[in-house]
Amino acid sequence: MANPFRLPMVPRALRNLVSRPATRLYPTELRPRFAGARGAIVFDVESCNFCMLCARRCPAAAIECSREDRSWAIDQLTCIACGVCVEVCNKKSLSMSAEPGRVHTRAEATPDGRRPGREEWLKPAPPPDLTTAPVSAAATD
Amino acid sequence: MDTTAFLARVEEYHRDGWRLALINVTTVLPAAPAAHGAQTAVEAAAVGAAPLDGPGVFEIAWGFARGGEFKTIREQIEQGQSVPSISEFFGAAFLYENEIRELFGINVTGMGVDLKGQLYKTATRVPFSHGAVKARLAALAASAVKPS
Amino acid sequence: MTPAIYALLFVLLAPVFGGLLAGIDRIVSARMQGRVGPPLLQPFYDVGKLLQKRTRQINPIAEPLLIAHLGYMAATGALLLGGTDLIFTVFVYALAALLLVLAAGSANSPFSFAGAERELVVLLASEPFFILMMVAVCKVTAASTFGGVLASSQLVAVQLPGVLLAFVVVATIKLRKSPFDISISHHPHQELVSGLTSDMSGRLLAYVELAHWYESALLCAFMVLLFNWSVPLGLLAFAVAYALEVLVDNATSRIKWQLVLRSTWAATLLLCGGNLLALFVMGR
Amino acid sequence: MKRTTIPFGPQHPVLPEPLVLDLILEDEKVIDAIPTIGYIHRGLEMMVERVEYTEMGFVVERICGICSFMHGMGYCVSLEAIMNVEVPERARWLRLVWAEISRIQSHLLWLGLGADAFGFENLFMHCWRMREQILDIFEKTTGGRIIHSVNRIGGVKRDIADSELAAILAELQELGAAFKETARVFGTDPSIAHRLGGVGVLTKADALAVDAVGPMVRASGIATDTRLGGAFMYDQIDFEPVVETAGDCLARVLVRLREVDQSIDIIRQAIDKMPKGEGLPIENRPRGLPSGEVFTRLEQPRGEVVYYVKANGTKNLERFRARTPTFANIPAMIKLVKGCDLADVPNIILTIDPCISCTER
Repeated sequence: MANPFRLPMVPRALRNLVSRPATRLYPTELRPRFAGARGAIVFDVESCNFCMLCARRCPAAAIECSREDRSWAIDQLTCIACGVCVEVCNKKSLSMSAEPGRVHTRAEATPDGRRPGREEWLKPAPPPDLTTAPVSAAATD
Repeated sequence: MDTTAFLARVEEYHRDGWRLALINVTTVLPAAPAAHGAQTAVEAAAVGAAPLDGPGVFEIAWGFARGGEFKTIREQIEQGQSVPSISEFFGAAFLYENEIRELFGINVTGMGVDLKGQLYKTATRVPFSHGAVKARLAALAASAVKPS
Repeated sequence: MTPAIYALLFVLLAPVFGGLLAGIDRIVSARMQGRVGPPLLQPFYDVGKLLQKRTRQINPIAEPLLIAHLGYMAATGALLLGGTDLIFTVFVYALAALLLVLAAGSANSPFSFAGAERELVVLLASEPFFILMMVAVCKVTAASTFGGVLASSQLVAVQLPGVLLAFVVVATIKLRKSPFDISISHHPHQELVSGLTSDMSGRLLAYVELAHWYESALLCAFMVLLFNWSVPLGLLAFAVAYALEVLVDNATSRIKWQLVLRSTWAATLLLCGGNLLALFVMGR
Repeated sequence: MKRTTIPFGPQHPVLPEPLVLDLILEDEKVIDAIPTIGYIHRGLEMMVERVEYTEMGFVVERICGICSFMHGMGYCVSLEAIMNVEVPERARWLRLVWAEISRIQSHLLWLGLGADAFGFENLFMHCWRMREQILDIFEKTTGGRIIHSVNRIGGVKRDIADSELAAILAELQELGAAFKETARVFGTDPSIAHRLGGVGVLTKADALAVDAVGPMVRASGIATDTRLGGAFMYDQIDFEPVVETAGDCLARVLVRLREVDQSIDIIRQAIDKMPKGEGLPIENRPRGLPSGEVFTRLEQPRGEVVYYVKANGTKNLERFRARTPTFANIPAMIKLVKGCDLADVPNIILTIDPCISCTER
């Protein structure tokens, strides 16, 4: 055995003792996220045309989209934030936020079996096109 | 397969300083699913392409590496046939051989270390035997929506 | 004040002392590692939480054994300060430690059992020293009780520098510090999971922790024996020794039991024995 | 003598990895070890049936959280070979840089875990503290700390600006200087020498006989390194594989210590040789569907990984398989564990740097 009294970690330990700790008191003290970090998927229902490309290409099958119902849903706990959906979206309805998504807990699960972290949108059908609709119908509105 | 010729080739690799990189098994699908107009194996099963009809065939590839080079010895065997162990030449072969026996049901004769079926803990016994794969594809086909 | 009051004070205050010491230890250790560390009172929160938790017992005999372990550990300190013979106190101390081994061995689990076996090894490593130390202290002060040693005109540490050094080495075992923390360590990341306490949960673990606090206070009292002229001086010496232990804990890995035995016996024989021999030769 | 069977894993605090080993003991001596695979099997390889080949890379990356970059890269490289895609040069250099950064990350993580296994908490904290800086570099450049998702068939998704590359290099070199102190602790601390020196010796002959890979064989005096094959721009890098001869646990630690320095040097050379400038192409996306098969080999931090990819002209691959370095090192591990002390088992197992997520996919 080498000299048992030569402990190379001692200087480092003593230096640490008098310098500032490297950790922070998470979660009360947070580090700012870097720009371009992949946090969580943000969806804008207004611009979506329900082409379903995102749902089809999602490797985690986290997105559900229906053209008929004009509905869009994401399971944030299944989402792997790979960014494929953001890339394939033609309407730019999807974007990646640098901030991580909310923390979801099992307590959010509702008795109807909805998973925590599931976010849903429904877009009402557009109003009838006024240029082709009968004038009287528009007037009564 | 010709066992003697195979072992002679393996011995040659061993002598020439090659290292066993892996033993890889693939199920040989007699008909490519694409031939049935299906895009995926699941779709193929759904349209009844049944790629696993007939005797199950496996392709076994013994992969050897030396520096940046990589070579394989390939053999096709039918389900139920045996292959000889190469652990005499390559010590690590026993792990791959136990693996292919437990997962694909390929008999390996003369294994260096026989783990007696304890290497993998699987829900289905021999999960990649032709019977098991066929049953899985049939189940998938039953649950899949048939393409219009 | 009578010795009985000292004994009572030990039983009441030693856990506070031991808990605070553990709190300071955790903060200092964290800082040495570059971490912020927990609040000072964290050990008390931990024990409070353990007491509230559901306790699962592998073997129902463990609980009475651990209560006895806690009781004997408190009794050791009480007997020491209460004026009992020093060597007798050391035997009670060994009994307390043995009860923990029995409790760990009672759980039919390989980790716990191996931990118990290793604890026997460290007992074997430390007990000869404590007996020798008390013999030495009794010899130089010509007294056999705590009060008697404190009243002696001889400063023990000056007479027994070798014993003092060996004490610092052996106390590493008792304080569960690296490199000698083979049977149980403060954080459960070792080859034996958590060693001795692997199969203890809830209030059982709280008993072990409380007993450890008593043990820390007891070791402090031993240090006071060595610096018998002044109690504050003894406390200061203990603080210095403890700081050294924390530093070494943060600068070494855990060694194997064979080396634990060899190094502690070497310390006992060379430092402690050599010291006694020197005294003998010099004819005191 | 009494024989006991100790279940080592799947949940053993000393190993964050759910390795399953049944250790047969006589007192504290190990006489046999029986491995079991499958505790955390997730069926990632079979996902080729559902996930299209274009997105499968993101699944492959998730085989493991430590070598995730290399897994993603291995997948993309395999598909590029099948589809005959010419990857732009800058993208190939960027991949090399990220691959080496992840090697540093992996080694720092491992060194910390190793320190923790032999009870050196402070050293563990230090290694992980440095690793945190590496993770920050990853988050800055790829958007993810662990799972990077920058590889795509035909190139990479993100470029790193030249100024940022220089900053990264400066940061890495600073880290390398600070790492010297930590490396000295590993190399000279007497208690570490006691725990690791002479423990679990894999002789050169044994290392060859059990076909071990990566730092495991390099610590036994064999200079093999898949990077020497020259693929993925390594032919333009000047480096020698790190070799130690003792073959014990300490030698395996020393190999990884030196590989950290080596990787920093490789990154320096890569940044030096990379074509510079704004807007250089980093992607050449393939058209059509893949058809064919390929074996791809890469040098991961833990050793050589082999991928087998078979495509049949559809959107979904027919077979994807990864033979991970840990799998290749299991025979060596079993060989070493037999006959050692129980106290040495964690160190021996850890020094092969087991990754069970990789092995069980």
